[in-house]
Amino acid sequence: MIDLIWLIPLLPLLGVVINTFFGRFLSGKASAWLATLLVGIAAALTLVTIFQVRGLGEEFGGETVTLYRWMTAGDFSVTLSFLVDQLSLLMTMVITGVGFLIHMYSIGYMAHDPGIRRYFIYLNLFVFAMLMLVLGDNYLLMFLGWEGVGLCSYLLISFWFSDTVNADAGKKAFIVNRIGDFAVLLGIFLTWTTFGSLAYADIFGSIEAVSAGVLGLITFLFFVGCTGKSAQIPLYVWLPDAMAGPTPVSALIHAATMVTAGVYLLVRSAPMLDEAILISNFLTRDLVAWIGVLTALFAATIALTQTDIKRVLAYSTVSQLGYMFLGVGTGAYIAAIFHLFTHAFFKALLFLGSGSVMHGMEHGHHAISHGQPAEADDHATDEHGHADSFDVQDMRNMGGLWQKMPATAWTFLIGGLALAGFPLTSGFFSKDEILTLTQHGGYNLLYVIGIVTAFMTAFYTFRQFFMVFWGKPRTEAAAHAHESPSVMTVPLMILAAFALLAGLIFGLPLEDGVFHHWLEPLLYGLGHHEGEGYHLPIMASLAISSIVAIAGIALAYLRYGRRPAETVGEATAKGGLLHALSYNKWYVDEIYHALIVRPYELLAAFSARFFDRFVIDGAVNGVAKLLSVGGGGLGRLQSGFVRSYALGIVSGLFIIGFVMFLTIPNELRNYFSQLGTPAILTFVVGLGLLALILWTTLRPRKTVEAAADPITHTS
Amino acid sequence: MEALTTITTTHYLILSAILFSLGVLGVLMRRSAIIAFLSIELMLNAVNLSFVALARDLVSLDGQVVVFFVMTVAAAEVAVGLALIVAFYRSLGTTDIDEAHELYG
Amino acid sequence: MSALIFWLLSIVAIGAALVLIFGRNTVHGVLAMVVNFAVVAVFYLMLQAPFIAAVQVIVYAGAILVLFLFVVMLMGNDPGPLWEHLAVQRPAAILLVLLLIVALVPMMDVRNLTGVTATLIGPEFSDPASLARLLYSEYILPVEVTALLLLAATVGAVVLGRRGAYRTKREEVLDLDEVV
Amino acid sequence: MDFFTSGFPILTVLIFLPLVGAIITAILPDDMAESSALAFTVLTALLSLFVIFGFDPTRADFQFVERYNWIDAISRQGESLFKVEYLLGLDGISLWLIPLTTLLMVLSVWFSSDSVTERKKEYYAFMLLLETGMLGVFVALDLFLFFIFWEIVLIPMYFLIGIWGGSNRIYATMKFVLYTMAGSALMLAAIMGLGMVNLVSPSGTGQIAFAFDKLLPVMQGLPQLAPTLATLPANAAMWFFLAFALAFAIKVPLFPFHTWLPDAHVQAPTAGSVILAGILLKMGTYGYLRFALPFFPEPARDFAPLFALLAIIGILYGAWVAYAQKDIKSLVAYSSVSHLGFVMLGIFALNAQGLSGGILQMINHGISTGALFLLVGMIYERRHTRDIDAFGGLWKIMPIYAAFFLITMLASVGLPGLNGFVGEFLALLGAFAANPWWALFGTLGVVLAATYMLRLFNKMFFGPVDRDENRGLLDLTRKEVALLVPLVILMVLIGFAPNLFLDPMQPSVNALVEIVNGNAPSIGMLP
Repeated sequence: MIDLIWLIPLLPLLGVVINTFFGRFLSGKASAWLATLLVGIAAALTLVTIFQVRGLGEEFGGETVTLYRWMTAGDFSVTLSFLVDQLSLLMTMVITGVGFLIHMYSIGYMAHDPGIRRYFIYLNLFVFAMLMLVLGDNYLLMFLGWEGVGLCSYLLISFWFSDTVNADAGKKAFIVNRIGDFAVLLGIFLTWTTFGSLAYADIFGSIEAVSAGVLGLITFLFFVGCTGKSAQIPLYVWLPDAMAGPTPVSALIHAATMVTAGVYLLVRSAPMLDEAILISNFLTRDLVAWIGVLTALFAATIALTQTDIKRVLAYSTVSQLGYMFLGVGTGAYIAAIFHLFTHAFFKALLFLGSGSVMHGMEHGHHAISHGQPAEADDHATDEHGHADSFDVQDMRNMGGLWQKMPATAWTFLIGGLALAGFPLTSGFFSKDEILTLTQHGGYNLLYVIGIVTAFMTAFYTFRQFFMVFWGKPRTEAAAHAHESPSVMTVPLMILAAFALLAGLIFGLPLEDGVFHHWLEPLLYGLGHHEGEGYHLPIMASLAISSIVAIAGIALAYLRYGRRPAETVGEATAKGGLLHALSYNKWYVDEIYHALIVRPYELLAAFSARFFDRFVIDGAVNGVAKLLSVGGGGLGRLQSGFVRSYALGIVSGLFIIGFVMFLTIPNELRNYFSQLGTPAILTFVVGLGLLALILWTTLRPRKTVEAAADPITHTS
Repeated sequence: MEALTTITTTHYLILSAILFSLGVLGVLMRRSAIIAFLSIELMLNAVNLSFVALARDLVSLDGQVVVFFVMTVAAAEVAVGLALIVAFYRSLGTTDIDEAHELYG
Repeated sequence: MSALIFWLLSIVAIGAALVLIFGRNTVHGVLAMVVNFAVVAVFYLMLQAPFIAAVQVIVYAGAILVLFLFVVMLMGNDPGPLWEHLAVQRPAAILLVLLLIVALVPMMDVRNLTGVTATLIGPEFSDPASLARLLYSEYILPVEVTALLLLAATVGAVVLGRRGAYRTKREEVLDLDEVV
Repeated sequence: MDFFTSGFPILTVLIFLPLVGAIITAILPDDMAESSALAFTVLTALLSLFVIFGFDPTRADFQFVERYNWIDAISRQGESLFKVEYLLGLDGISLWLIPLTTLLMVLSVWFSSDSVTERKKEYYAFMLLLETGMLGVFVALDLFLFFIFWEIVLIPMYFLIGIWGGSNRIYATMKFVLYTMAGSALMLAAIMGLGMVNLVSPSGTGQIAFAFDKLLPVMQGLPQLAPTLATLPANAAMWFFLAFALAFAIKVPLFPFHTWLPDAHVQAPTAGSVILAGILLKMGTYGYLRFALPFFPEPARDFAPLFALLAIIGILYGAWVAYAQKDIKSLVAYSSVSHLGFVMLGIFALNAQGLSGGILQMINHGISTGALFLLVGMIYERRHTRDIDAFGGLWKIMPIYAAFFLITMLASVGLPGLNGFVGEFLALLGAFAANPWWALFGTLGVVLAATYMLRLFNKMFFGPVDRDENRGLLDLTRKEVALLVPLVILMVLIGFAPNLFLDPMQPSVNALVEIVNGNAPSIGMLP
């Protein structure tokens, strides 16, 4: 199956082509099922390939399947070829696996939306681009996927484009991603100029020959790209706004797959990352670790006070990605990938859960406002831009949904536990492994920050859980909400099973479970090194993580669970400065707008309106005007008076005489100079010039007043 | 003192230079067409004088031949010139050259 | 003796030229030119160019100036307003001519021009016969051309002089049918 | 393929077929004009296909060469003093410009069949004459002949914009023609200069000649020869280079000389804009590749940083000025300034990747901007306005139009997988190899490109349908779809299989790189 690897990305592409060109002949539902089926087959193929590779045992180092020569110019050459190895297969499994579940869930979720075919075309295109990203065997093919997913996230975020808020959110996502891609592009250029090739095999084969500084620069550029794609500190601003897209999109793209592309890129370039030194002793990996942990902390603080159900999860994703980068930064590559793996499942679960909650709330809302059962109307206006501005996503309007939507509630609880890192859940194992390895690597400060963030994660997760499911419904809509159809709850259950058991199946025994053996051959000997200083025993760090998680849940219960707020007003937290800061996302968006967007628009307006038109164009038109004015001026020189022309002729005589005198060869000159004493000649020269000045300045103006009319002699 | 008594070619040349310059002055200053035309004749004459002086000086008749041609040309010129002046007069009613200044700009 | 004549006559010549330039009356100007041409004729004689002197007197003084007189008679003597509206003309002209004199005179030293010192030559130098022989041997082409030129000039003068060939602007404006 | 070795003058026929077409169209009655013009353009397009298939991608020298004496002044002693040759030839660099020209001509003639109503005959006659001029520029190898075609192109363009243009067309067309003429006047002087140098130079052919192969060896020796000659200034090569460079810079347009482009585009009729952006701008960059670089390698290397800087300014400046535009066409015009900035950056990287990227980007820009102008023309036919704010929510009303606009926009923004990316990537890669800072700022242009294109797309296609004039718009007709499909196919084809286009270029590009680096061309350029 390995050499048929190209089938896997081809299937979603096939879906796109069929639905685009022959979509008219299929009903909305049919094209949806077609798209889901194709991704399902791709998932199955991946599974088969994985087992085949496991069969080959440890020494399977990855195989390249080349299709054709993509781009050659001079000595630069790149082929369109796929790399089949443990890492790429794992990522493919995540993409196609989670992707399949989300496709199925979307059939139910988007059932009533008229643009359903367009939605599934984009979703398939996204899966295709993501597969190209992970399966590509060189950085350029990876980049093709990298920008492809950027495009799909733009299209999907602004899916309900009739509302400008969504369109702008999509545009913001695309442009911020593009800034990241700018850095990746530069990284690719630098890679090619240093290594002479872009294929991973060639590059990682000749790492030693290259100086650590250059490697540092390459990895730094790639990391800047990753902060764009995986929403880390400087370039994370697009992810929270990306919630404007349909919820399954948020689940698939902004939780499970696309945002993990950054982590994949760094882990893929692990050989480079290990040797990369930024400045003297500050490694690129240190930068990655610090940015990761700071992002985790920062995003967690914002998530604490958000009221929109999806924004909490968005900031939680940014935070969990921070953990993954922390893992990469401290060299715990396998742990980071493991966390990526588990996070994909439980975060997708939480997003789909919240989607199901919103779905229920809508039906509840419709039930009361129109008095008749919720008929299929345009989904677009439902979820956003409500005519009567009832925000289905606002947790303050929810409450007590436990009884109304038991299945969603239970799966949401499991997802929450995993996210919070409740002992034995998948999140617990993966997050704890990163924290322990961080501590073992000697990064104690990072460990402490990590633990604090874990506590906050547990708190806001269960704050969300209690606000949504606990207590009594705070609004009529919540009272009338009811469970989503099975096509949506079944994927929830599957994901919930994964969220619970993934840790146990793959994680145990710690650090050499199934997962680690799978990735070992690829990442062998890379990354993790035992830092000096005190090493927490494994069991101790496990205990600390559990305590922190449970404490967070308990605090959330105390605050939100025991006496759940009865009314919406009560639910809106009244907080001081800190609360305002957190709720308004530390005003980062406003700062970016003021520092970057506004000056750029002013510059654009200035150069377009003023500089281009008056300065450059002005210069061009100025030259034209100059010529016409000059012509006019010279014209006036012809005064019409014959005698002034005669005067001109005589003074011209002197000027020419003077010029000839200057230019005649010297032996003739001294011949002439004998004629008259030199004094006379200089006198002549002087007067000649005077004549010129006299003639041109004082030439007769045309105003000949009071001259009698020559013919009739009358004035 | 000897320059005063023996007249050399240079004297004639200087005289012709002076006459020539006066001719130029006449052309530049006077507004009457006839006077200007006469000044031109004067200038031509001055040149003839210098030709003859140099012809004598270089003992070659070519100078005089040239003068002969200059004279014929001058005659032709006067004929046409005067006809023009008459036409000018008939057209503009005056011989003042400054009146004809429509051709400007 | 001849030096005295030269100085006297040159003063007369220059005086006549000045009369022409600064005289108010056109007729006085023409008469002054007659005197000037006569003096120059004498100079030609002194320079042993008798034929040229004769031609000068007959052609220049006789024909051309008489023609001028006719024209002056025809047009009457209207000096017109002496007031000079071309402000710059008069001073500039005087200045330039002074400049011209100052520039030309020092250059007229014949020794430098011809590189040969002036020598007096014998009377037979320029009798009309030798001049005619030269004229019709070497310069035959120019002679023919000037003949043609003279023909053209006469035809030109006749055409320009004809009356009524065109209605001058003056006639249109005053609607004169009878030409002045 | 004996057809080509049989000496059939394919290039001559290719150039003058449109001319014949122009004459016939002018003769035929008005209503026949459009069909005859279409027939001739399609015929020329087919002929250009012959050229592509007959082209041998392995040879670096010129192919399909035709060489006849045109002006030959023989002195009494029998040796020719002044010789202008009718010299045509095609190599890797100019290969793809031919089909691009003929394709865009077919599309623009077909498009204007319903948008141009009055004075049809003249319109199509001028279009065909324009095609002759353009094709001539790309195949002429004698400087004199090149200059003639270079000027011929201006005349029809002047009338096309002048008669069928928008409201302020006289100013725009006057500015366009005079601006280009000013530049080419300098070039004419330089051409004459080169002719003289050929006369004087020992390695020349002792006559005033302008043929490419005669001048090339002379140019190699010029920097050493110039100081020895009294008549030429010591750095004559530099001055000649600058004269050529200025004429081409105005045409490209390079940064400071670009102000004529937006005016010309806004006032030009749709078909005129397609040709103006698609092909006329490429004459400038082609000029650098064919004449400025090979003839003056040393000055080219010395001035490469300056031109790279101007290119980068062009990229960034074009981008943010485009961001602030209100009229779609001027936005696309400034985007052309930005895109051609990439081409120039690629060219003046002076290495194989940069040059290949630059040449490919010329083709890509022709395709994507040609498509963009067709799209703008289509919406203009419906709404008769180009003001961006007049549109909103078009996706819901004209989904097919929106889909085509989306693909074209993505191609011009340089999304990997479409044509724009390949050209820009190679150009920037070459620039990076030449000087990393160039590539740094050049790549910034890629980000800015996204800003103005997305702003345009979101404003036109997303958002609520707030204006009722937009409500009634009907989607693309079959003809309009047929117009855009070939371009979209090319976009995807170049995106995924650029080697089809890159491989034939390589030998000529390598030869050019060799010459520019100062060593004489290893192969004889012309038979």
